[in-house]
Amino acid sequence: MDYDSQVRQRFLSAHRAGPLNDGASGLVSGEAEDRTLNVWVRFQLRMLHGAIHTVRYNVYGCPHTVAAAEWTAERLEGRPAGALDELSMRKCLETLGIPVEKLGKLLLLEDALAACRRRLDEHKG
Amino acid sequence: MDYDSQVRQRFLSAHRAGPLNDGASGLVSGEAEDRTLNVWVRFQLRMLHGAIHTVRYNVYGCPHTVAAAEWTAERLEGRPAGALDELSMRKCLETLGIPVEKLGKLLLLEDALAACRRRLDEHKG
Amino acid sequence: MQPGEIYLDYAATTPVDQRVIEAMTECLGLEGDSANPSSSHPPGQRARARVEKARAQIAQRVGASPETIRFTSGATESDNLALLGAMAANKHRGRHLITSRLEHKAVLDTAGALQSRGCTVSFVDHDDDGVISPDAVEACIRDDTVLVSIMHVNNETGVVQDIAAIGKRCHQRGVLFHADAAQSTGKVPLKLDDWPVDLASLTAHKTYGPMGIGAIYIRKGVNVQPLIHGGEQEGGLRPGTLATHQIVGFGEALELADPDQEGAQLAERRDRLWNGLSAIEGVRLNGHPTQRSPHVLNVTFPGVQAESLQLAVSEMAVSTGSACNSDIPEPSYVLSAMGLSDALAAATLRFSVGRFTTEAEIDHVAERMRAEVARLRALARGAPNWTAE
Amino acid sequence: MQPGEIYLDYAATTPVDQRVIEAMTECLGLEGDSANPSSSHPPGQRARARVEKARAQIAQRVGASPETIRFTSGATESDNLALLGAMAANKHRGRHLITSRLEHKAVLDTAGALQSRGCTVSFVDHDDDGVISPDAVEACIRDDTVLVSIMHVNNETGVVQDIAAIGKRCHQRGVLFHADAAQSTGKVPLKLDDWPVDLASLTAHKTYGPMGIGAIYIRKGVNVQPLIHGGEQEGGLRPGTLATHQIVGFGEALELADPDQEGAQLAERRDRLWNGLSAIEGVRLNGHPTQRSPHVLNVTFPGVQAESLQLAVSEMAVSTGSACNSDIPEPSYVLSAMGLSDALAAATLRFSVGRFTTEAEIDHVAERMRAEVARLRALARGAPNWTAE
Ligand SMILES: Cc1ncc(COP(=O)(O)O)c(C=O)c1O
Ligand SMILES: Cc1ncc(COP(=O)(O)O)c(C=O)c1O
Repeated sequence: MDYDSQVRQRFLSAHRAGPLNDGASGLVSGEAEDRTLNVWVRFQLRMLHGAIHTVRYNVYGCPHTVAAAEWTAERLEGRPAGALDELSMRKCLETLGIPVEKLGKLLLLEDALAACRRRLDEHKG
Repeated sequence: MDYDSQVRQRFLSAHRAGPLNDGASGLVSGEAEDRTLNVWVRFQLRMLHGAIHTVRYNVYGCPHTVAAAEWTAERLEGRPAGALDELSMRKCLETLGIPVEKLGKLLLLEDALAACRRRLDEHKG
Repeated sequence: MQPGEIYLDYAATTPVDQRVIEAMTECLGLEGDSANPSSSHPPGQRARARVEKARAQIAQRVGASPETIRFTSGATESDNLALLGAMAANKHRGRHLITSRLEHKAVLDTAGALQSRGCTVSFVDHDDDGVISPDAVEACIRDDTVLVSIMHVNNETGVVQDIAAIGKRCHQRGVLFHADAAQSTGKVPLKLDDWPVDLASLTAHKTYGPMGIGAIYIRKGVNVQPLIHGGEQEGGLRPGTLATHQIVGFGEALELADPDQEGAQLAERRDRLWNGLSAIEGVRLNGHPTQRSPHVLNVTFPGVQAESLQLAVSEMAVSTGSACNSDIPEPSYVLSAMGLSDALAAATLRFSVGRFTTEAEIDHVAERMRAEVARLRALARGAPNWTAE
Repeated sequence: MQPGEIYLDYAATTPVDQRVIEAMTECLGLEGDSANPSSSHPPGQRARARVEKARAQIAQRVGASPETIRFTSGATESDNLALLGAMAANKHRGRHLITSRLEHKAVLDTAGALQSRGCTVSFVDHDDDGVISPDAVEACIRDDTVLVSIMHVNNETGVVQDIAAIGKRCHQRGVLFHADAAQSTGKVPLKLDDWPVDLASLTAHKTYGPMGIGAIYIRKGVNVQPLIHGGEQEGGLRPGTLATHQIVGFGEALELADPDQEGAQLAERRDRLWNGLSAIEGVRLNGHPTQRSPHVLNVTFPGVQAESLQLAVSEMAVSTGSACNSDIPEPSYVLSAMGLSDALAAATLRFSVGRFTTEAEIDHVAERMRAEVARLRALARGAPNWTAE
C-alpha cells in the first residue's frame, strides 16, 4: 500500500490521540463502530464558550482511518459546534489523498461526530 | 545437432571424396539415392589383383552421411572384393557415434556398395 | 533493500544470491552463453548443456531424476498445469478433485476453474493448527476421484503437511497426488522419486533463485496435458524458448540450497524472533507449534491492525495477509479457515526469515514490534472486545 | 559467444544488451529492488514502481497505453492466450478462427488445439513471396468468425505483413484481429493503439532483452479468458509473481530499441551480406524482395544440404529450418508452404543480423560461405537434378 505523506505523517504522529480527562466538565464524547469494516472510533470534545476547545480521539483502524481521525481533530479545534455537522469526509479523502475504497470506514468518523453532536444537544436541551 | 568428433573430422576432411579418372581400367561404380531421405551417393572402386585398391565417393547428404561415406572408403581400401558384402552400416553407426535415426540414410551406402558388387560380378561373368 | 531496511518477507520472495547472479550473468551478454538452447549450432548447444546441467542440479536437490523435471514460469503455472493438465489427461478416470482450503490461490482458483468446467471439488478438513490428516484425505476419495492436491509447506503459516503419508493413501486408492512444494525447497528436504508423489510444483524465487522460473515434477508414466502449445521444448509439454539464464539461476540456487544445514540456521533465527515477540501480551502463534517449516512465523497481535502495524514499522518488510496477493488487503482466507475471527486475521503479520537475516536484525525487530504494538493498543484504548477476539 | 565465433542468429534470440543486464541486476540481490512487487511494504512498492515504469516503456515503444500491456512468459504464451483466451471469451460470437500456414508453431499448434476442442480453422492463402493479401483474409471471414491471427514479421523469411490493412478488413467485418509481433519490436515500428489490432504478442528476447518474459497487448474492451488462475496479478489475467528483473530488462530493452535508426543499420548489414552471397551461383532469396524486416535473410543454396553447410561453417551461428524448433531437423513448413521442394527447403539457411554484427563479420561470412558451398557442391558432383531443384 502506498500511503500519501499526509496520511503517513498524521498516522505516525497522532498528536491528538488519547482520552481527555473524564472528570473535567464540558466534555462530550461519541463513538461509532462497524465490525465488518473492522473500525472503531471515539471522539471526545471539550467545549468552551460554545466552541470546540480540544478534541481527542481513540481509534482502532487502518492507517487511513487513524490519519483521518487526526485530521478531523485538527480541523475541529477552535471551531463552533456547528462545524461538527459541516465536516465532510469526502473533503478529508481529497485532502489526504485517501483511496475512495476507504470512504466507508471514514464515514464512521462522521457517525462518531454525529453522536457527539447529539450529546451536545442533549446537554443543551 | 551435436556431432561426434569422429563424424566431424571425417566430414570436414573428406579425404577420399571426388571421382576417379573415368578413363582408367578396373573401375566399377555404384550409386543409390532416396529422394524422401534427401540422400544420393556414388562409390567408385579401382580393383587391382582382385582387391579393392582405391575408393572414391561423391555424396549429397547430411554430415553423418558424408562421414559414413568417408569411413566406408577408408575401410574398403586394400580389402578383398568380399568386403563389399561384409561392411555393416550398424557397425559404422556405432563406431562413429551416429544417432540411430540416421540408419535409413546410411543404408543407402550399402545399396551403393551392392550396386558396385553387381557391376564387379558382371565384369567377371 | 535500502540502508536501514530489514527484510523479513522471504516467504514472498528471496533476494537472488550473489553466486546465482553470477551464473545468470554468464548466459546474458554477447560474450556469454546467450544463444537459444534449441538452436543446433555450437553456441546453441552450449546453452542447451547449461540448461541440462541445471535440470540435473534441480532434480538432485528434490530427489528426482532429471527427465521428471519440466521448466515452467513458476509455481503458479506449475499448479495450473498439474491440476488442469492431469484432470484433462485423465478424464476417463473421473472428474473429481480433492484439495484443501489452505492451498495457495494458484490451486484454489484453478480448482474453481475446473468446477466451472464441470469437475467437482471436495475440500478436505484440517485441524485448528492447519494440519491435514491422511485419514481425512482418504475419507474424501471417491470412485471418480482423479487427483488430490495438498501443499507441502503452507506459505502463510509455515505448517508442513505429511505429504508422504497423504500420497500413500492416494496411491493405495489409485488416485494421483500433487504437492505444491513452492515453499519447501531449501528449507524442508524433498524426496520426490521416493515419496508417493506424482506431481509437484517448484519455484526458484523462494530459494534465492530468480523470479519467473519454476518447474513441475511429473513422475514417469503420469499423463498431463499441456496448457500451452507450439514447439517441442520440454517434450512438447511446455513450449516456448527456454530462458537459459533463468534456468541456470534456478539450478545454481538449488545447488546452493541445503535444507539440512540451512534449515537449522533458519529455525534458530525464527525461534529468537518468537522469543522476542512472545513478550507482547496476548500474542498468538498461528499454525502447528512444531510441524512447521523453519522460515515462517505467523503471529497475531490482538487489538491492533496489521496494516497499521506494518506502516508503523515500515523499515521492516513484513507481510500482512497472503504474501502473493497483498495488492488488496483483505483478511487471509487461510487464517479464517483456521478459525480466526476477521479482526484477529487482520491483526496478523507474517515474519519470514532467510539466508541473510542477522541476529541484530531480529533483536531490533522484536524491540520495535513491542513498542509499536504498545503505541497502537494505546491508540485503540476503549475499543470493544470484538477488536481483540 | 566464444572467440572467433560469429553470431548471425538474432532472429532465434539476441544477446542481452549490457545496459539491460545492468538494469536487471539492480533488481536481483539483497541490495537491489528485489522484493515481490505485489507486497505492500516499501521494498515491494519500489519493485512495483519499477514494473510499472517498464510497462510504460514497453507501451510507449509499441504505441500503446500502459494498461493494454500484460506480462507473460513470452510470445509463445501470449499467442496461446490470444487464441485460446479470445476464442473462449467470445464463444457467443462463433467458433471460427482464421490464420495462415506461415505462422509460428505457437499459433499453428494452438489453432490445432482449438480444432480438437470443436473450433473450425481456415488457413488464408499467401503468394509465393509469402505475402498475405487483405482481400484473401476478407474472403475467409464468415458469420461465425471470431478471430483472425496473422503474424507481423515472419521469423523465417522476415516478410512483413500489412497488419494495419488486414486488421482494417477484420474490423469492418466485426472480427477480432491478433498479430504475432514477436519479431517486430525494434526492427519495424509498431503503432498498436492506432492500428486496428485487438491483440498482439510481444517478447523481450528478440530485442536484446531477457528470454522468458513477454507481453500481450489487449485493446481496451476486448475480452480474453485467462489460461492460468490464482492471484490478482495483471488484473487476474496472468497470475503468478511478477518477475521484476525480467520485466525491467524488457522495459529497458524496448527503451533502447529504435526501429527508425537501428532498422536502417540492420538493413545495411543485411544487404552487404546478400551482396556477398549472391555471387554464389544459383542462390535464391526466399520471401518478398522488399516487403521485409531488415534483420532476416533466408537463402537457398541449391545442391548442398543446410545441415552440412552449418557444420562446415560451424564458427558461425546460423539457423537451419525454423529457429525455435531446430531440435529436430526437418524441412521448414514455412518454406514448403511457399512452394520450395523438400530438397530446396533443406538447402536453406537463415542469416539474421543484429546490433552487434560488424561489417568485418559479414565479409568473413560471405567469403566462407562461397568456399564451403563450392566444396560441398564438388562433394556432390554427379548428383541427380532433384537435389538442386
Ligand atoms: C505455496 C505457494 N504456491 C504457489 C506460489 C506461486 O509461486 P510463483 O510465484 O512461482 O508463481 C507461491 C508463492 O507465490 C506459494 O507460496
Ligand atoms: C514469430 C514468433 N512468434 C512466437 C515466438 C515465440 O516466442 P517466445 O520464444 O518468446 O516464446 C517466436 C520465437 O521464438 C517467433 O519468432
